[in-house]
Amino acid sequence: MSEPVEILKTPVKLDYTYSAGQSASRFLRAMAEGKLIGQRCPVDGRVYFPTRGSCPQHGALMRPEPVELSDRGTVVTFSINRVPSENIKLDLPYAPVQVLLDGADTILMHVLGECPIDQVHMGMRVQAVWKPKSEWTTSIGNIKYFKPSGEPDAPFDSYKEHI
Amino acid sequence: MPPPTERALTAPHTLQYTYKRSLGKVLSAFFTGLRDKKILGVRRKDGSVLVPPKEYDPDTAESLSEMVEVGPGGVVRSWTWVARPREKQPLQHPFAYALILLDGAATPLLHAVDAGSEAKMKTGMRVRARWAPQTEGAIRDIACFEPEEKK
Amino acid sequence: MREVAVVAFAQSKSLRRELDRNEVEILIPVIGELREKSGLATGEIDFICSGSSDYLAGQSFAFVSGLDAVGAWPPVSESHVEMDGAWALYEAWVKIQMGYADVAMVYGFGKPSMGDLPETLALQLDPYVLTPLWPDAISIAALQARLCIEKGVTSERQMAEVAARDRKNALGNPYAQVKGEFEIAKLLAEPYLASPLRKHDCSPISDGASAILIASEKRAKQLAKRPAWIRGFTHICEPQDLGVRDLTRSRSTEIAAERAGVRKGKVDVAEIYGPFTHQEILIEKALGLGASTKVNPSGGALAGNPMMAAGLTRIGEAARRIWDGSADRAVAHATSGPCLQQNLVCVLEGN
Amino acid sequence: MAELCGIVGIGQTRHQAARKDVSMAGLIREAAERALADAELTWKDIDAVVIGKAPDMFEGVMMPELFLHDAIGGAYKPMLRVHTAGSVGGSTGIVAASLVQAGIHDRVLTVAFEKQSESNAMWALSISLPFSVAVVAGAGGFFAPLVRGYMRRSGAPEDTGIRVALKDRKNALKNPNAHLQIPDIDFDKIASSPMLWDPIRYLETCPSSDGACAMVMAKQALAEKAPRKPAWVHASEMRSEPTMFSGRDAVIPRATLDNAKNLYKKAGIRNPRKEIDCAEIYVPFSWFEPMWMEGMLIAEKNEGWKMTYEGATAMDGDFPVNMSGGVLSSNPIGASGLLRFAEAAMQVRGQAGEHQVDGARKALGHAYGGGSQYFSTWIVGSDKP
Repeated sequence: MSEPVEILKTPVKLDYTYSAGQSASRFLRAMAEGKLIGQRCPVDGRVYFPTRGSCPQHGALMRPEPVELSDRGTVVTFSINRVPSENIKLDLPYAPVQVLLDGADTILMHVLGECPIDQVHMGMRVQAVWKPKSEWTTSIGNIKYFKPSGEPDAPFDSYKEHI
Repeated sequence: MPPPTERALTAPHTLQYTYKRSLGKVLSAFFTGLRDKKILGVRRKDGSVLVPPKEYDPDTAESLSEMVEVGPGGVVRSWTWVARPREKQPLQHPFAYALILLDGAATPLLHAVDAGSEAKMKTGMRVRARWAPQTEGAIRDIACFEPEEKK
Repeated sequence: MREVAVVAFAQSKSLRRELDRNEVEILIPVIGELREKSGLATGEIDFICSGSSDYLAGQSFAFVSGLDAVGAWPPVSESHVEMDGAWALYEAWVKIQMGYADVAMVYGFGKPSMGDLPETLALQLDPYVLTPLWPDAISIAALQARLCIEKGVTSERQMAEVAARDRKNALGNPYAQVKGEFEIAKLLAEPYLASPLRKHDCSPISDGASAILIASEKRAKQLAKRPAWIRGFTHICEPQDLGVRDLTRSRSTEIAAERAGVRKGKVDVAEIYGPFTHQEILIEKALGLGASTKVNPSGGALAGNPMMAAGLTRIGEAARRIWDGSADRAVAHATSGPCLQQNLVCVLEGN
Repeated sequence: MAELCGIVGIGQTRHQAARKDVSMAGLIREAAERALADAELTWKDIDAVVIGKAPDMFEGVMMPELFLHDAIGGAYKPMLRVHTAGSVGGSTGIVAASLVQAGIHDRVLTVAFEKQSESNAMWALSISLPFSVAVVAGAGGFFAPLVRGYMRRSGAPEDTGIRVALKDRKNALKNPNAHLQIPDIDFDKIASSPMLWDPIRYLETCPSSDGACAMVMAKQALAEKAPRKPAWVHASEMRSEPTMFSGRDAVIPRATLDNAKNLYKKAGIRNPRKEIDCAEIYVPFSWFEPMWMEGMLIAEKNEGWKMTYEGATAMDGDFPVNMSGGVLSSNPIGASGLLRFAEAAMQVRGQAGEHQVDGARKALGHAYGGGSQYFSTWIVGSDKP
C-alpha cells in the first residue's frame, strides 16, 4: 500500500467579462489618446483622477465635463518594493509612488523610473514617461512610469493632506 | 440618473488557482479509498452510513470516524439530463447527474451517470461505479457510474 | 422587542446583462432614490449594512467599492454580509432591537452576468467531493425537482402554472425582466433544459440592486404614512449535503415560519424568493399559505433575480403592499444556497 | 440594550503556516470545541452561529459557511456570515454579541477563520483586474506608503517599528498558540531582516497563517451561571469610510477617531490610557502600533511612538498592547480580528496564562481592514458594565 492521500488539488478557473463602467471607460478612452481626463465632484468641485464615476466621499455621480490634467506632479508618498509577485512584471527593487498630478485633487498610484532607488523622496517633482504611441491602449499603463522632472521639491504643506 | 449614454469598455477576466486542500482523517481515508478503488462511508451514531463521509454528523455535529465500505453498485434516487455538458463536467457527451444511493449507504452520493441517452435513465435503476484509468485520490477517480447489466 | 418598520424601498431594473455600468453606477441611483423618498441624509442614518458576493464580482473585497455609492462621510457605522441583502436587513434589524440604531439603511447588489452563474454556483458546494464534478445550479435544482414530482409534491403542470402566474403578475412591475402572458400547454411543449426543468422553471440571470430603509417606532412614524411593521423576522440554515436533507420540503422555512408567526394571522400577500418554480411551490407549502394569499404580485424571482439583492427586494415588494394599503399583513421570504438551503422569513403588518 | 452579553467560552486553534492535518471543517471545529469545553456546553446549547472570514478566494469556496456551518452545530439554526475585509473578525464578534444584546438569542457561537494555505494570500489579495496596472503587491505594498507618511508627520525615530516587532515577538513566546515563535529574537535580528516594502522589514510584518478563533456568548442570566468567570461586553463600535477621496487622511483616518470617541463614550471611559488595562490591537505591520495608539485616542497626535519607545506598551508597561504576540505573530486573516477580541476577553477573565496582565479588569479589542477604512472595536470587562 502506498501513502495515504492527504492533500487534494482542486483547480478553479472562472471566466468573467469585466466592465469598467461608464466614467472609467471615458477616462480609459482618453488614455488611449494620451490624455489624462479627470472629473469634478458635484459637491466640492474637487478633481478626481483616475475617476470611477462617483465621488466616494459624497456618494454622488461626478460632473460629466472632462477636466484635462498635466502629466506632471508631486510624489506624495512612496515605498520601495522588494517582494516578487505574480501580478507585477517589474524588476525588483522598484518604487511605487503616489503622485498628485498638477490640477488633480486625488493621488494616482504608479511607479518611479530613471531614479536611483535611494534618491526617491516625498515632495519630489515627477513627470510621466509614456510608452511609444503605437503601444497605447485603454490603460493607465500607457504611462510607463514617472521620472524626476528636475524641478525643485514641492513644500510638504502643498501635499500633506493627500497622504 | 440618465441611462448609460455610451458603451463601457469590457474585457475578459479570469480567476484561476489550483487549491491545495488538506483533508483531515476522514476525508483522507475517503480519498485514499478512491485511489484504491474502494468507496468508503462513515458510520453515524444510529448505525447508518453517511456517504460521502464527513468527520462530523451534519445534524448533530458529533465527531464521526468509523469508515465503512459501500457500493460500488447502487440505486438512482433522482437524476437530471445534461444534454450539453460544460467543459469542466465529468463527461463530454450527454450524461445524467444523479443522486445515487450506494449499497450499504443511508445517504446518496451525487455523481455522473453515463447512460447513453435520456430514455435509459430511470429513478430506481441500478448503476455501478466505473473507475478512471488512473486513480489518484479524488472524486473523479470514479469516472462516472454506468447502468448495471441485468442479471 | 422594539417596533421596527420598513419605511422606504428602491430598486434598479433587473437586466440580463448590465454591461455599461459597474456596481457603483448601478447602486448610486438606487441609494439616491431611497434618500429622496425618505428625505434623509447619510448623517441621519445610524447603521448601514450591505450584502454582496466576491465570487459574483470575480474579485476580492468587491463590497468595498459598494461603499463609494453611499457617501460614507463623515464615517458611518457599517457592516457587510457575504449573503443576500435580506440577511443584511436582518443584521440591521438586530442593531435596532439592541438599541444601537434607530434608522438603518440596507442594500444588496450583484452582477452575475459577468460570469457563468450556474457554473459559479458550483463553488458553493462541498469543495472536496462536489465542486470537482462541477454540477451547475440548474442540474442541482433539477435533481430536487424530480424528487418532488415523483413523490407527488408537485407536477410539471403545476410548475408551469407558477411560472405563468408570476410572469403575468410581473406585467405590472416596471423593474421586472421576464414578463408576459403564457399558455400552460405551450410552456409544457417546450423542451427540457435539465429534465424535469424547462426554461420557464428557472429564474433569469439578472444584474441589479435594491435598498431598504428601516426605522424604530418613533422614526418610522415620521418617515412613512403607513409603516410596514416587522412583526416576525427569522432565518434558518440546513446542512448543505443533499443526501441528508428531505429535499421534497423546506424544513428550514417551516421552522422559520413557525418562529416568525406566519400563521398567527391571515396573510394577504407573500413575496417568495423561489429561484425555480418547484422551489416556489415548496416555500408556499412550508409557509402554510392558503388560497386567500396573493403570491408574488411583483412576479418574484422568476421575473427578475438579481443575486444578492433579490431576497431584499422581496421584503421591499411586500412592504410596498402594506404602504399602499393593498395588504394588511404580508410575508416576505429569501433563500440562499443549493436547493433552498438557507431561508429567511419576514412578517410585515400595517397595523 | 435589551440584554447584557457575557463571553463564557473562548477557543482557538494552534496557528501555523499550513495546518495540513485538518480540513476546513476540522480547523473550525478545533476552535469551536475548545470554546464549548471552556463554557462546559455542547452543540445543542447553541441557538445560532455567526461565521466570519475574509475573501472567499482564499479558500476557493463561494460562501463556504454554507457547507461548513453544520460542522459547528449550525444545522437548523440561524446562521450569519460576516465579511468586512481585515476587520471581519472584529465585526463578526460584534454581530454575535448583538444577537444576545438584542435579546434574540440566549447563546450564540461565533467562529472566524482563514485557511490561507489552501491558496496564496498575496495572490488572493492582489488579483489584477482588466484596464488596471498592479503597482503594489499584497497588503504590505499598500500600507508601506502610509507608514512613511506617519514617520514624516510624527518625526518618530526610525527604529520604532523594530521595537514594536521585538516586543510582540517576545510576547508570542509566551503564547502557545502563536504561529511565529522565534526564541532567539533580538533587535539586530529584526533590524537586519530584509526590507520588503521599504520602510517595512521582513520581521516587522505578519505571517500568513491557518487558524480559527471561537467564542460562546450568553445572555446575563446564563453568563452569571457559567462555570468560569465571563467577560462582559461593555461596548462595541464600528466605523467605515471610503477607500479613497480627495484630502482623505489615510494615515490616521477620521473613521478610527470617530470609532474611538463613540466606543469610549458608550463604555463610560473618559481617559482610555488610564482606565483600560491592556489592549489587543490589529497590528499587521509593526508601525501600526503607534499609529493606532493615536487612532484610538490613547496617545496624543504624533506621539504614539513615544508609548512604544518608553515601554508603555510592553507587558510590564502601563498600557500593555498585544500580549498574545498580536497579528505580527499569527495572522489567519479572517480570524485575526476575532483573536484580538478574544484575547482581550481572556485577559479580563484571567485566563491568558503566561501572557496574562496581572489584574486586568478592562480590555480593548481592535481590528481594522480595507485601506485603513474599516474599524471594529470592543471593550470587555471583568465587571458588568
